Amino acid sequence: MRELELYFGPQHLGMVGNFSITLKVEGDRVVKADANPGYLHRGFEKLMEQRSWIKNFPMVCRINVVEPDSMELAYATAVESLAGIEVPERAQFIRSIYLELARVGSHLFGLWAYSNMLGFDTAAQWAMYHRDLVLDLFEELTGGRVYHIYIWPGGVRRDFPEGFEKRLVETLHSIGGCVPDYDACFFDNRLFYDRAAGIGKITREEAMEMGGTGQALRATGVPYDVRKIEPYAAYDKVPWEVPTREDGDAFSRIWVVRDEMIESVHMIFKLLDEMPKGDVYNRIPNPFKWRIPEGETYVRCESSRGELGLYLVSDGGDKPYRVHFRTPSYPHGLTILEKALVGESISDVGNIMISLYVVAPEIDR
Amino acid sequence: MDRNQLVKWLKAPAKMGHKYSLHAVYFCTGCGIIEVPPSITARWDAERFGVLPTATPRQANLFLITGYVSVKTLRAIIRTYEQMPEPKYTVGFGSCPINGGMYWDSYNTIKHLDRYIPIDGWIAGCMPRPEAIFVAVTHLWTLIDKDMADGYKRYRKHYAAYRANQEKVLRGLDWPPLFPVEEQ
Amino acid sequence: MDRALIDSLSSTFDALRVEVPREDRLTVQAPRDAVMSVLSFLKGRGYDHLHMVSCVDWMEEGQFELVYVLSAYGTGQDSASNPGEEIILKTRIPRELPTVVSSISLFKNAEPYEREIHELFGVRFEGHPRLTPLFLERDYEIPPFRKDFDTRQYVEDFFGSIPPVGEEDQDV
Amino acid sequence: MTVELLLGVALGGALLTYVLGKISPGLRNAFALLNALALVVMISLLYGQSFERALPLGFLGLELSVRMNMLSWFFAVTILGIGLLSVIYSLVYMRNKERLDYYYATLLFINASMLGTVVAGDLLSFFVFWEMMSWSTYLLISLRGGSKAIFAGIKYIVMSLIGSLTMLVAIVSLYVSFDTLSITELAGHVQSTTMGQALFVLVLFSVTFVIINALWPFHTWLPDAHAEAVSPFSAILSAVLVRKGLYGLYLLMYAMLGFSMLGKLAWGALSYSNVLAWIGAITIVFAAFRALMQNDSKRILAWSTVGQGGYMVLGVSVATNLGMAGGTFHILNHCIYIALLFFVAGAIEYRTGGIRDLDSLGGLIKRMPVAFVGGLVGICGLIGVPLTNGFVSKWLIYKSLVLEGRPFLAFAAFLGTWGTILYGYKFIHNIFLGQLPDRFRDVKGIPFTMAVPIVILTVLIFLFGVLPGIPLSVVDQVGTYLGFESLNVSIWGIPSETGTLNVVNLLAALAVAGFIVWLVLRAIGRSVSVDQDDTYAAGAAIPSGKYHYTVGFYSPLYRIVGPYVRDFVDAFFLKIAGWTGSVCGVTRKIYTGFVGNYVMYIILFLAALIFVQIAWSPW
Amino acid sequence: MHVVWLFLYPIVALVVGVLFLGLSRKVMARMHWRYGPPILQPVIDIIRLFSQRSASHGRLFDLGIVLSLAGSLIIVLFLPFGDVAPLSGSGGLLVILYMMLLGPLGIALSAGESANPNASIGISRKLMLAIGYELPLLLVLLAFMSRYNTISIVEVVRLQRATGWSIASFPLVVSGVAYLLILPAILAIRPFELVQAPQEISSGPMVEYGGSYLALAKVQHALSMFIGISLSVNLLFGGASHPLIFLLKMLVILMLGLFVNAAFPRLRIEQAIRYLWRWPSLIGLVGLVLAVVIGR
Repeated sequence: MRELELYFGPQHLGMVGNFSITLKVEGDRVVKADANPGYLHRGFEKLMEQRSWIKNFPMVCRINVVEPDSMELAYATAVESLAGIEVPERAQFIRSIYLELARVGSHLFGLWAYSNMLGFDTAAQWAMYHRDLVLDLFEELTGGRVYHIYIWPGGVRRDFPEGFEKRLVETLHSIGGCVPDYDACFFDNRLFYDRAAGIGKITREEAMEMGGTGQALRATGVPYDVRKIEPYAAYDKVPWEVPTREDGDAFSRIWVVRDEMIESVHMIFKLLDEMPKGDVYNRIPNPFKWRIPEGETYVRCESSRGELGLYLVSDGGDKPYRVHFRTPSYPHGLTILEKALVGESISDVGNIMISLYVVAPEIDR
Repeated sequence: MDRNQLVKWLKAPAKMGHKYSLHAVYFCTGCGIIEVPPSITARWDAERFGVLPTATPRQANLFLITGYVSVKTLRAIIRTYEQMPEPKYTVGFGSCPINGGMYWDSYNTIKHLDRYIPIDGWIAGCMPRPEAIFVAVTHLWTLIDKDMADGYKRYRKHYAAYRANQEKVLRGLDWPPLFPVEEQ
Repeated sequence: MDRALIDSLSSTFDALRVEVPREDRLTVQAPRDAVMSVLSFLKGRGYDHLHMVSCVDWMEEGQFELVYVLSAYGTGQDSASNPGEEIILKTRIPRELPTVVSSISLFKNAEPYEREIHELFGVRFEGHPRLTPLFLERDYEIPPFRKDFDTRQYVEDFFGSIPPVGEEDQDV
Repeated sequence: MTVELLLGVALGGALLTYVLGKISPGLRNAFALLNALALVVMISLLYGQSFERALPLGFLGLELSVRMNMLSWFFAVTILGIGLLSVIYSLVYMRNKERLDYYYATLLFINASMLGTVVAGDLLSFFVFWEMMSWSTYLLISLRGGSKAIFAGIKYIVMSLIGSLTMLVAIVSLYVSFDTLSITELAGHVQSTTMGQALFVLVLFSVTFVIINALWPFHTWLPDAHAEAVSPFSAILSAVLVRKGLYGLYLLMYAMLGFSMLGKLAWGALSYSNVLAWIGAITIVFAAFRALMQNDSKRILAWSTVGQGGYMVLGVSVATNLGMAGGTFHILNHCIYIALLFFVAGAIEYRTGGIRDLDSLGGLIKRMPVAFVGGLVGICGLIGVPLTNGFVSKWLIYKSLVLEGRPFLAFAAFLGTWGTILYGYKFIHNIFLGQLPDRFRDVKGIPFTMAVPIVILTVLIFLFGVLPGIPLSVVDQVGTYLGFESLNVSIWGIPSETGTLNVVNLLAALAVAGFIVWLVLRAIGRSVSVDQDDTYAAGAAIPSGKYHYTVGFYSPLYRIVGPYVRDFVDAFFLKIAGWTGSVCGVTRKIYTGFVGNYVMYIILFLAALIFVQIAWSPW
Repeated sequence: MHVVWLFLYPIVALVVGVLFLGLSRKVMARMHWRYGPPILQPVIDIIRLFSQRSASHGRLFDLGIVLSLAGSLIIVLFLPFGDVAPLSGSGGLLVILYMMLLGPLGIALSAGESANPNASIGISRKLMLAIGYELPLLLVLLAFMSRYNTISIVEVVRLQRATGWSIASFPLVVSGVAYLLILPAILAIRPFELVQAPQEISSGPMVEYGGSYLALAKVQHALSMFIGISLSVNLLFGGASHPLIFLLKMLVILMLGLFVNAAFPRLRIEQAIRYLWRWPSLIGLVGLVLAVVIGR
């Protein structure tokens, strides 16, 4: 009996991100899966210890390229909580809108990756096109397509430009108008159901045991969302729902993603309606001489892939003493994925990985 | 197709074929990969230029190194590059492979990628926009036209030096040399 | 924060320092030997979500500080725990002989965290099934996340020593 | 040249080999080889002759006779040809093994007895040779020893004995009715017999022949026997011995009963040939899927033998000249490629230290190119790839089935072919292609004497595939002997209105196209040779020795068809055997083996008799 | 004329196949809201591939691909293209069915030699898919053969001139439907594009092909597409008396296939076999029974 070892990634068309899974295979079944991260390890947390508080803002967003904004938020909140800076209410609303927009963009990227994985080019191309429309909004708002560096301690970098709200609503309407098309073509497609239902199934207990959050947990029926349980920014100002599904398989996870996207768009509309006028940032001390009092904090927020946490320690100096991100993909990609892959077919390795929304750079950091 | 093009096609079909059929090996080396999907999909559609991602290095002739290269990735990059059939072109995408970029002081990322594999062109910026990929592609066309995209020849010529650098960083490679290494 | 939890924590364990820095947060400083029992106590009280295991290098004091962040999923019927609260459990271990018992038996997702801390700080976790390298390809003399590892010096020494190749025909 | 001499040489050679072996092994080998060679030469001298002659020795007043005709000659040639190759192959393959005198003698003896069955002119000598063949085969199957081989041997001999007994009953019944056992005479008498007796004889004989031909549901002895026998003998077993069943069917259906009688024995769709055809069809499909599930190189081939038997039966039972030619030609083809494949599997086994598990091999093409070419060509023949011999015979069978309006049978045949493609490729891939494991890096090529039969058979497959006219003319003579219309055969194929076959055109087209493509590849393409380790592994170096997809090669398909293709028949037979065993256990308790007990039984029995006589005085 | 066609026809098939490849890329791009590559892009790709220095894994690696392409080239000669059918006198449907095996067999041998499990998995999928669609396909072909009582495809086409298209004639319409249901599997387009499945097994059998090998494999792919479509035109849609009309019919079928291709993801191999052995086979069986019963 000869053992077969297959490498799924890093150089693999089904691999989104620089990540590798070593599969032990018997027939077309995975017997054992070993996640092999580290292809993107840059020692971020070490590098951040070498840079001053404010210089870390361009750094921190680069941890996760798919959705850099939640990283910015986590760092900004942590710094604010250590330095005791208040954020104006309008800035809170803008942050929420900005984060939800980022969530839509990130989910569209995930949808591209997922449908591309299944060989579903048409839906994939649409999703990527719509994500680009979202990126255009970001570009207008912040000047950057991918990395925005928009959230700032004490608020956001700038207010919405003239007419931005109108264009935002128009763009979201044009994307939302395509939801029936997506449904007809992808989500309600019988073959999508056949490919995804029952695949990579994890039960609620397993998900909780292994630290699952985000869609991985919500697809098992737990309405666990940091935006609800520990609201930050303006998420407690408007009513909204946490979409869940019960089955815990790839199909449920992707449907949760779809529902979340729609919910996000609705939330943006509600936030826009409620948005107060006023300043968008509070002044902070001279950033080049900024020292933050000694202390530690742990903040968390809900990124598009799950719960993002940041443990930040200051020794009273001009640089962080220790930064440690708890990224959602970390348990998903290293613990849950290894479990979920066992016993599945080789065809479904990428399917499961992308349905768990494993993003490699935030694992490696 | 105008007349000039036709003449070029007849004169050097191989060169023209390489120009208009740049198949990039799909390798998400770094965060630059985030701009590759937009550029190959509906908005920008790189297939207009004949640029397509391929599944394996054997089928490709363009290696787009998208972003920072960690030491672990470098091994995979060298392996992938060596498996590509000649002629092959490499383009470094983003600031990080050029000189380390914002990770200039990271202990785990490669600072100058061209010390390990030959690079035919760079796209600077963090993050370069998808248009930059097309600029790079058109620039590569002129380089190919002038026979200046000769990275693979340089690799062959200086293989011993490249291999020495690679082995130094990676503490040995687990495959035999691509070309016979001669004493210099 | 639930008062009863704080009381029962300090009554069950002796050498704990419990602080409430914020209304929804509890910081517990425990000795190394008590970590597992405190963790299992907290898990029994409904704090079943291990956010992360982190490590801070307090070089001047010659100690590593291991940090466990816990909260509740809030799905258990009997638990009064609020998912919005976090408990930060900390323990200090000597820098010279950094060993601690692995918490995998309680929380499965502690496995990669402990692997990472082992790799980046050199802390040994007893009972961990695979303390193999997770991220790094090269091995470094000092684990790179320790404060005495100077990454800028390392970069200058190591990457600076690699010569450019084929400079002479670059300008053709 | 006479048949008596032929038989005498064959039988005497077998005995003499044994004796010579006691003197010197080299002498024995040389003599065995010479004997086999001499037999081949003698049988080729007998080509085209047709006679029947009584033997000088009688038995219980019955006249024994031998005969020679096209049918006998056709079968005799396959027997002796494969016998010769098998002896050549054995010279190295069996070296350093034990009990070689016994092996060679039995091998030649089996050949002689098989020859006897096909040249026997009466049913008695047919039966005697048949029994000789069965018993000596049993001896050779169990030659290796070990529980598996013994079990396989017993399985074979039990089924074979059942077959012999039914045949004996049929023979006795015929003798009682017609007072003769000569086949030619019987053929005349049978036409006048009652339907009942004809059916009785037909069914009894068929059971025998179906068992030895390993058709479903009597196939169960074959996979075990073929897998456990030594490879040169597996080749004989699979190539010629099994086909004695078809010889019997030919004899029975066409030489003895004839069309008119067969026609009378039909009730609507339930005719003898229909039933036989459906048995063949079931055998094809079932065996194809069973073979697909196997992981042992020889077991795959054994199951393919079962399946190919189905094709022959299909061809024979269609009873047109086309189908008949297809079936008969397929016997020849099958005997060529299956012997080749068993030789190849044996060579692999020989060089790798007895490994037959397809999950553990790989990459041997680099070490054993001759075996690879042989294996590939053999598998192509088995599948029936155009330009190999299997294609022509299968084409004939399909065509006759389609044109005779039996599309469902044709469907089964086609489906079996696709199953054959799957397991054939698995055989090639898992043994020869893929990554060469480290422990086989130093494996040597095939020894010369083992390569000779492989090369000869490989060449024959191509020769008969490209110029099917050569063997088809012989096959056609067999057909005409059995009373079929002569087939329109040209050297390159079969011209006809309803669909022609022209293999030479095919060959020419393929050769020209291949040459042009090859030229293009050579002239325009440039390539560098790379090592097997330099292959894509997602950007990593390949895991040494762990990079070959062998285990569960068709596992998705196994999961789908697996539950349906379990060998129910085998399980059923084994259960019966188990019951019989327990019944025998009870008997053994009674028959303890002590003389005292037997004496007591006899006394008790006599006492009972006396008591009955005294009490009721019935006699 | 006959001899000229003997050499011209494969070239025509090759050109048409490659153009179809380019056309399908363009059409697919338009369905994706993209501009799409030039129609001649496959030609450019092939020229590029031929000028690359490819890696060869041994003699069988070369011979397999040559066998595959040569096999595909000569099947074309057996298929009527309009009125042209140079070699159809040397064998009929049965020969075509068997020759269609040479293409995959060649690729299988060549890819197997490359010692890459991805390739092997691809091949095993290919063969399993083949046995998946062969089952209904055989039922369909046998229905045709029984109905027209011939195994010559030229006869089938000729008889359709008299009776109308098979797909429009009564008992064969059932078989025709079954055939159309399995056509995507024969053409290896989505949802049955699981042999190459680049996202799963890195393009399967093609994984080690580069340079001229990949070029030949692409040409072979184009040819097999031509063969699949041309077979269906001949069997179902009455062939054609003029090559141009024949091409037009092929184009229509290609477009139909592309719509299916754009609308579905790829199936797992197990699901594909289950699908193929369920409805298409059942319909094919009904069609065969009808053809046998009514044909009498």
